[in-house]
Amino acid sequence: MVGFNKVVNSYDEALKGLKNNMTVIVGGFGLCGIPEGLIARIQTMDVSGLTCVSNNAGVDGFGLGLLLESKQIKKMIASYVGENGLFEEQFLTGELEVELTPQGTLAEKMRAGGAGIPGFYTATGYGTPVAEGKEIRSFGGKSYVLEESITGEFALVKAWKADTMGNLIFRKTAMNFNPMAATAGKVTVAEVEEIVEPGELDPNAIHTPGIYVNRVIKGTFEKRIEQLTLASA
Amino acid sequence: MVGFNKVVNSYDEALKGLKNNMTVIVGGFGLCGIPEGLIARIQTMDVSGLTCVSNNAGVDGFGLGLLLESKQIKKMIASYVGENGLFEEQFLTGELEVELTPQGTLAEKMRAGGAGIPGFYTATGYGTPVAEGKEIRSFGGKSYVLEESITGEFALVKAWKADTMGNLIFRKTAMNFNPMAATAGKVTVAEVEEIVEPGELDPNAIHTPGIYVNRVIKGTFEKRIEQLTLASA
Amino acid sequence: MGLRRDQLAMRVAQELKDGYYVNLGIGIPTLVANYVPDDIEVMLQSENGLLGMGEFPSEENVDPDLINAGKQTVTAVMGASFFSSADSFAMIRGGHVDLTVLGAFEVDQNGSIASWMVPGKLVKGMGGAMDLVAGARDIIVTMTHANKKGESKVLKECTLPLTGVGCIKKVVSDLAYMEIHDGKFHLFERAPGISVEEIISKTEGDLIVPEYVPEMKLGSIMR
Amino acid sequence: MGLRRDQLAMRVAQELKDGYYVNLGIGIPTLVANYVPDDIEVMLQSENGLLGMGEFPSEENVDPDLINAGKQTVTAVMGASFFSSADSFAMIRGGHVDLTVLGAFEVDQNGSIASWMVPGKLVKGMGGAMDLVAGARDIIVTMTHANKKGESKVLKECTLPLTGVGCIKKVVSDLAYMEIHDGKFHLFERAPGISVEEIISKTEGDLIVPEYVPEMKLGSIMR
Repeated sequence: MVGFNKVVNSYDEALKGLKNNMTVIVGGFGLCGIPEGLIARIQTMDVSGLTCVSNNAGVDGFGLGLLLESKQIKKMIASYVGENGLFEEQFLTGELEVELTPQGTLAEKMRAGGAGIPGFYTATGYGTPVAEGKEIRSFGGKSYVLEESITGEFALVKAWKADTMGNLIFRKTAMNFNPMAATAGKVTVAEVEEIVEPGELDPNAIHTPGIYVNRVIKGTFEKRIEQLTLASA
Repeated sequence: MVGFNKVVNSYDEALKGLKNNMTVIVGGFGLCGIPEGLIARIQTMDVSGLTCVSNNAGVDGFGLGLLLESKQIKKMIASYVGENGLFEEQFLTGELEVELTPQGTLAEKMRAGGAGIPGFYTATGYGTPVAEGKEIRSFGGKSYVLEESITGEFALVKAWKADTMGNLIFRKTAMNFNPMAATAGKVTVAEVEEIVEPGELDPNAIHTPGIYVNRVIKGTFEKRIEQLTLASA
Repeated sequence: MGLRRDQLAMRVAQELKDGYYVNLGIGIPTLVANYVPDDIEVMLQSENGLLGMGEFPSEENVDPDLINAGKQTVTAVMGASFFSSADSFAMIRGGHVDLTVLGAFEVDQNGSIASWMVPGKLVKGMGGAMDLVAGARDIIVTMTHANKKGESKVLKECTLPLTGVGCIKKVVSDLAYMEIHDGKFHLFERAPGISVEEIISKTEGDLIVPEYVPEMKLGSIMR
Repeated sequence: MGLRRDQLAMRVAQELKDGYYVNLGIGIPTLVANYVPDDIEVMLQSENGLLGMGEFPSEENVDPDLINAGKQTVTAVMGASFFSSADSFAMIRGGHVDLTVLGAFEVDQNGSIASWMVPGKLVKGMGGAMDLVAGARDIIVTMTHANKKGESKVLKECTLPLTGVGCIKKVVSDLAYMEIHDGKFHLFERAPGISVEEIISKTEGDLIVPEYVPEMKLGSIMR
């Protein structure tokens, strides 16, 4: 009887079943709250042609930047990819397909994917290139764009604490896209800073209930800072 | 300078601006997590023709049942109203208009209302009376119903703890519809068990950020139990 | 005599699997929690915002802030979580709940279900039933096979307003365990002491009957 | 000489009101936080999931888990809250943020804005800008009135791909404070030392100029 113990002890196990051409939803905003170890592990695996859904594409040599380096990503769905030189190059040469999506729409597409809502209307992007080819509909005299949900074969998220049943708590702005990503994966893997026993997390303060999480792995995190800004003394 | 102090000291102030024929979204599930004092106060006010959006309609003599008694409600949008004899009577005589809405659709309509999403698709209710007159659309070969969002001039919610800035934490299953209701009101009033100073609530565990809450009032709660069920000894 | 309420619950409980997240409707489905086999663990979801519903509380532990979807006072197990109704139905609608068990007035051979409204009688509302049937990965309906007049409730086509279309795959009635495939009911088990003939006579919908229909195994040996 | 960056921020800060929830974009808008008048309180929203953004941290207080939408390390004020990106944009899209301040390449007299893409140059992405302009209750654009060649960026119709349509109501440029009503720019204030003629000459869009155009009040006396 395995019950609800979701803990796995190796990245191999954590990423078992990840195959060529799959869609992988990855939590994080910039380098904040990204599943560092899971991403790094994919670089060592023989998988390619991935579609990655993530607000950003990491930076050169860190985060999803690693998988751009190894050319394992075929397509990026993201809202902002400006931090990445390699990305720029692959995008310009046409090696990388890119679907730029407004940040709020991207977040909502993931939420909708996890929530069984195949499409929703938003004013975001109306009258812009983002709305091209999409249905426009008027509600109360205002125009809205129909956006479709996103799901993935895998979702890789980073949490602060997990219990063995996969209940997750995120920390500060390292939460960002992780809760929605967790709901939108067919297999959701959470890389976390700490794993505790069931009952140790306050049931009133759990951000992601364990039902969304298939595997939990304890990671170690570099937590690289993109823009160190300090108060002037 | 008022700043972000949302605390009001009387129900008069809490409900200031509530007028005839307004739409009022009310949190709670059954009698659990309902803004008892706010509802009771409305009964003493000279307002009628209200449209109430709430999962349930209270019971005879408690919760929204009070406003059915005083005939201040013109229309109920709810998912289940079976606990209420008076409701039954007013519904049968045509005195009360009722729009029955599946529970999940109702919750999502409120969330959408608060989130600026005017409409979304759901499989819920497809092929049933709920879908009548609504657009049906196919995504991936499956049929979905277009549902529109709900907002109200007022939202009345019940929380466990608030800080003076209107940040809210709910308790256990008394959360239910309250977080969505809080986002969907033009004026949102939170009746709470305890008001604390800013900084006393863990910013990582706040259910409803203060931006959604216009007024906070400390209430006293009877917390009536609808179905007392005990473990057989 | 078909299955009693507790026996219906027992039979349904045999469909539970280790690690399942399960939503149990009001009535007989609620009883299923009493018959979870010892060798598996399941987590109960209550659509009012609780994953990890426990037993009814002792008198000292009654908490008005902790109820289930039937408005009954309950407890929460270790590892439970609370969330909003929107998050709860995101879970349900998004197909994350492995199994939903609920009652019905009628089911038909296309998997449609009517469970919330009898025209002419007062309508109490559908509650979460429409979301549950539209969203759950697997659904078991528990019901009586026929009404008190002996008229079948296992139909070619539901006559009452529907709760959901083409969503039901398994039916545990007081007379039989059936599955729905390709627009037909398939008889898999009969209740103890119930003849295949009785089941056939009380099933209006198309029923595929195999040569041998085993009797349900109930009681303490669960699988 | 038009307004410097800090003066643009000062002028924008005069539009803040007590109790406002404000989202400040990257660049000059971020500086607005330095000029909040002493007699009011505002809460800053950062779209990556923080309401109640504080100042940059001291070296000891740097926390990689606490950044703003520009990926800069920040702090959180008393009464702050953290939430997911979906919840953050629900807040933005739902019109709960009172004011958004952001930069632009171009604005036009219909209130449309282009701020994210220059065809032929690399596209870095729109980030949250499209959601912010579609959702905020009020929007102030800060920008230079003309480009380095002296060509107007205050246009009849934007030439670059849009960020949003008909959403901008207020523009603080280095030369002027303008509002957009009824498909026209309305000149309300000119930057210190800037003539009405210069503003007219650098405004391609229709500009309504009142008889008297006061000079902006900047510096320590804010209102």
